[in-house]
Amino acid sequence: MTDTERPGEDSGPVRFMTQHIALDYVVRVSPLAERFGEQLRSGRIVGQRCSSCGLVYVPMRAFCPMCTVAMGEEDELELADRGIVTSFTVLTPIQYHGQKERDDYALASILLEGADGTVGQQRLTGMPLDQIRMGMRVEAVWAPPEERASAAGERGYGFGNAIEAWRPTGAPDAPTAEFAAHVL
Amino acid sequence: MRDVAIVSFARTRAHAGVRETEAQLLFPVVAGAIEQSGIPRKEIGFTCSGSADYLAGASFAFVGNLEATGAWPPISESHVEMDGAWALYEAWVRLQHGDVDSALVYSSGICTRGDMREVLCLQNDPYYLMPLWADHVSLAALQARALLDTGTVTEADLAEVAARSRRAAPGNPDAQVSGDVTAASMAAEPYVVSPLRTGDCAPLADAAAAVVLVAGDRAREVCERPAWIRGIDHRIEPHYPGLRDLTTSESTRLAARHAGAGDAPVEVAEVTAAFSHEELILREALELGDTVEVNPSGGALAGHAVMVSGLVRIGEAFRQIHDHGRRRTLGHATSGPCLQQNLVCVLEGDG
Amino acid sequence: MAERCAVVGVGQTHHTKVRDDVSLAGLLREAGHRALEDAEMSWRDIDAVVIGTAPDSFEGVMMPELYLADALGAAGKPILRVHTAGSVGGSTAVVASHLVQSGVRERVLTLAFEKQSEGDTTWALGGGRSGGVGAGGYFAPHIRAYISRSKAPEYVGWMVAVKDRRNALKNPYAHLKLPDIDLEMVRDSPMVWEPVRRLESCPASDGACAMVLTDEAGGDAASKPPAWVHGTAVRSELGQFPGRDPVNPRGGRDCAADVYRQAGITNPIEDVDVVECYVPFSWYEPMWMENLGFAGPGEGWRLTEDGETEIGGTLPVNPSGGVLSSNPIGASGMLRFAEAAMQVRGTAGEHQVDGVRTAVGHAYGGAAQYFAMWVLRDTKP
Amino acid sequence: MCSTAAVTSGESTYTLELPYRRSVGPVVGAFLTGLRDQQVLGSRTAAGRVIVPPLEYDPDTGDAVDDLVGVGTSGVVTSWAWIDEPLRKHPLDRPFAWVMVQLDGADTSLVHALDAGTADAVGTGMRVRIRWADERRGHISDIACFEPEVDQ
Repeated sequence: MTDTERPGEDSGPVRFMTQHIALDYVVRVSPLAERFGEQLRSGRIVGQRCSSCGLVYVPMRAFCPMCTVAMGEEDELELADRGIVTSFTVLTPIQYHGQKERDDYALASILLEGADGTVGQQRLTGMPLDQIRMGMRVEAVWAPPEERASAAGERGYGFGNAIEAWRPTGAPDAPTAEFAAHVL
Repeated sequence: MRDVAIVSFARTRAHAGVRETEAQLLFPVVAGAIEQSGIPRKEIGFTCSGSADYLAGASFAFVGNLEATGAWPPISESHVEMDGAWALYEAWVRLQHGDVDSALVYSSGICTRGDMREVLCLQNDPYYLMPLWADHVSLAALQARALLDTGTVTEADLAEVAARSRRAAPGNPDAQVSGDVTAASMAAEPYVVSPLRTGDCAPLADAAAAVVLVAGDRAREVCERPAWIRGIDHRIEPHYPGLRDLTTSESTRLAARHAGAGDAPVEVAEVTAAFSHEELILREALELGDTVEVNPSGGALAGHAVMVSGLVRIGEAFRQIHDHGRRRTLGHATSGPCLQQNLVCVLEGDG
Repeated sequence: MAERCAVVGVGQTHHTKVRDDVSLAGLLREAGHRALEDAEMSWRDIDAVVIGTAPDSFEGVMMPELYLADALGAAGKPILRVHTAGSVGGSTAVVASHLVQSGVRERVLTLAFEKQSEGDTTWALGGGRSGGVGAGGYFAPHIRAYISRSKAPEYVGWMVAVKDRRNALKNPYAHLKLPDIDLEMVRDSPMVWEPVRRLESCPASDGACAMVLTDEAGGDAASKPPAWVHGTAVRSELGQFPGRDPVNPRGGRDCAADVYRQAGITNPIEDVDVVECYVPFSWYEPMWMENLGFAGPGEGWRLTEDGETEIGGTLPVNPSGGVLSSNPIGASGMLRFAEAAMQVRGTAGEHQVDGVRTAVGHAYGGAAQYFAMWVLRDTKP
Repeated sequence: MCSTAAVTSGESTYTLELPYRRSVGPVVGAFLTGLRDQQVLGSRTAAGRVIVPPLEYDPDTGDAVDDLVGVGTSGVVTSWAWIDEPLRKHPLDRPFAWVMVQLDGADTSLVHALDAGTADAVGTGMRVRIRWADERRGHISDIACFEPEVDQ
């Protein structure tokens, strides 16, 4: 199917019609995401500790969804740009309309040092795909400061384009007990 | 039917250009409705929400909104891709079972991120209407013209509705637009799509709203003046506008009858009219006499939050009973092009 | 609860990659018509319609209940549209059953559909952006965690894939028909989202499913045996929070506990005769066996390995061929619920399990965070 | 496909762009095929009501309908709405009227655009006819628009 395909057929009974729907949306970055993004641009990963349950969230959220307690600047803390691969997958990208990925690549859930929840869908680099392990210790590969442009969301996959990928630190793998409860 | 009452209502102010996420918009509203209800959050037996993915332009947009409820431990919950008024209906049905006594209903929409005159075209049938990009204002204008052609309504009547909605709104701090405007000034405004002028078309707003429903005696225990749902019903009509008599609203009439709206006089009706002429059609279909106060909140014409307005109308009808001591009020919600689908909820206070 | 609820009609379309012969309305009407025919009713006999489908962007029709209202005979009637992500087909049926059990409606038609071929679901899920990982890419890390945790042998995933495709050969409506399916074929299929291979994952299908639900009087009057609803439950949990266990999510456990309590099920593996559960990737069979209480933690895969989940085993799972064989996303959950009804009513044809008295239908969605279940029996509650 | 451009601080726009290929089924298909051949088909319900554009069901009852009948290519305006400034996706790029047209032989109205120059030239009850697109391929836009039936 291409953008230029004609809507219908020239002869015989009409069986299909094509429609190209394009809708414009304004993306407004929330004040919280903007703060988080600013910190990322300066090379810092900031999380928040819920004053009620004590859990540390990253990226930042406006409130602890478990306690439904608001979190603010007073709850912020800086986190290391190192962590543990708690689980991962190697993808063979499906060549759907608009897909730009061509080669296999790895996505991991990463538990940052000092955080209680993982950050999902993080790219891994600097190692053969068949040598990725659960428990592997990794560190952030930061994009050059001038390229840390797009804003991070407060949900989901978090770091915008400030962190390109994560590479192994070479330190011994973490024991399973350290991360088994953190698939997410 | 089991007696079920609205015991609390919270909403954001209607305004355009919200920067927060929907979950952030919802968080204080949900918390407010729960706190006001006196029911501890963890005791709420059922939760139901209404929203639409296409407002946000993202699939599964509603999933993130769950955060505002604090869904841990896991909750018994459902979601309708409809205005929150229909979420309230589903929750009311759920409370009829008797095994749970309270329900949270919430709704959110940030419609100003997209162009609703394009986005809402996707509600039209995909073969005949959607490819023409017949936008919702244009379709509403076709309905308005059909109404004017009956000779029972004039453009001046439309202007009067537009002006009255804005004049009513100063009493409502949550309204988006308000002011001491006259029908003459409304009638002098330019057409958006003739015969609808600027003032005849509701300004679009971002908003969130929440209510808590409680069944039986518990409602009286937690709330000084609960608003009992005496009847609630909704009906739909064939989709394509050319199939319908656009000068009336048969589905509203049916929903009102099944909700028992005519069993006793209502004092106040909050109806979802996003265009002036819709209020006139709805007044007739709901058989609202001249003594009925319509949209004291300013209605949707003072700020229309797509996917939220219907629940807000029911919430405002609740306020009339809870805050203002009214005896019997009515809330109305609508969905689809030219008032295709309509819901009527009749509320009553004690004594 | 005020009223008993009976399933008196079940219908579905043939599920396939592209149903290029029907409109959206035509697809739904085909399933609806079959359900009504099964119930010996017409569109006019129905009081209310409840419809479910996954994201509107899959077909590019916003709130399609509006366009579909008159196609479903709903003019002048109430119609509700449910959306709870992948579990939607199940939760839609639950809402329909509630309309009956509450005493609000007597005869409800419920339908769910997806016409995946109309658009591009991976693209739509990715929000129209490059780099969308699809559902497989999202769930693969969870599956890896399960395998690591349970120490299950790799071939268990292949076994599920083979079993469900063999079952599908007995189901005239199933999409994937792989007569030569065996462990080697699955093993040799390409790895897509490691550790998930192509043949361990579901197809993309066009299809619809419908059911007619009635009150007790309707069930008593039905000329074919009804399936009686003994319990329904839904649960939702946050998609992401510290310490969340998506491998064995609490929402699923709570949902199962709730529905079993309603149905008086105390020992699921003994008390349940057949399960239709939502297995879009083969490893979800053992994962859900544990989550739904049919096996202890880390033990679910042994049911598969021992052949207990095959037709003829202790607990046949997905005799229809399941989601692994047909996946019209929005309808996939309702198909599980409908297949449970067919098993109880004895109308499942070649994939009928002998002597079914109690059946469970299950669906899940989102980040394994939305759950819907029901329990049906051949006798009244 | 997805463009992201900075607008102001904290704001950007993106375009959700999705292609669809819809199978139209026998009744919608017959209608679209008819348009390609400059014919308009309606569906006749058991009650004798002729629906244009046609549906594969009776909208009032849900009963299946497969009786297709030809209707006229001219008809009467049953409602209209004037657009002074067309939106970018509207069918005409100059001022036009949205119209509901009950084609001769039909019992319902078709929604489309009317090219009439000025609002003064439009009124309920006026007769209009289809202006066919030069290039037709089985699509609702094979009707380019309606035009007043008087010879201009």
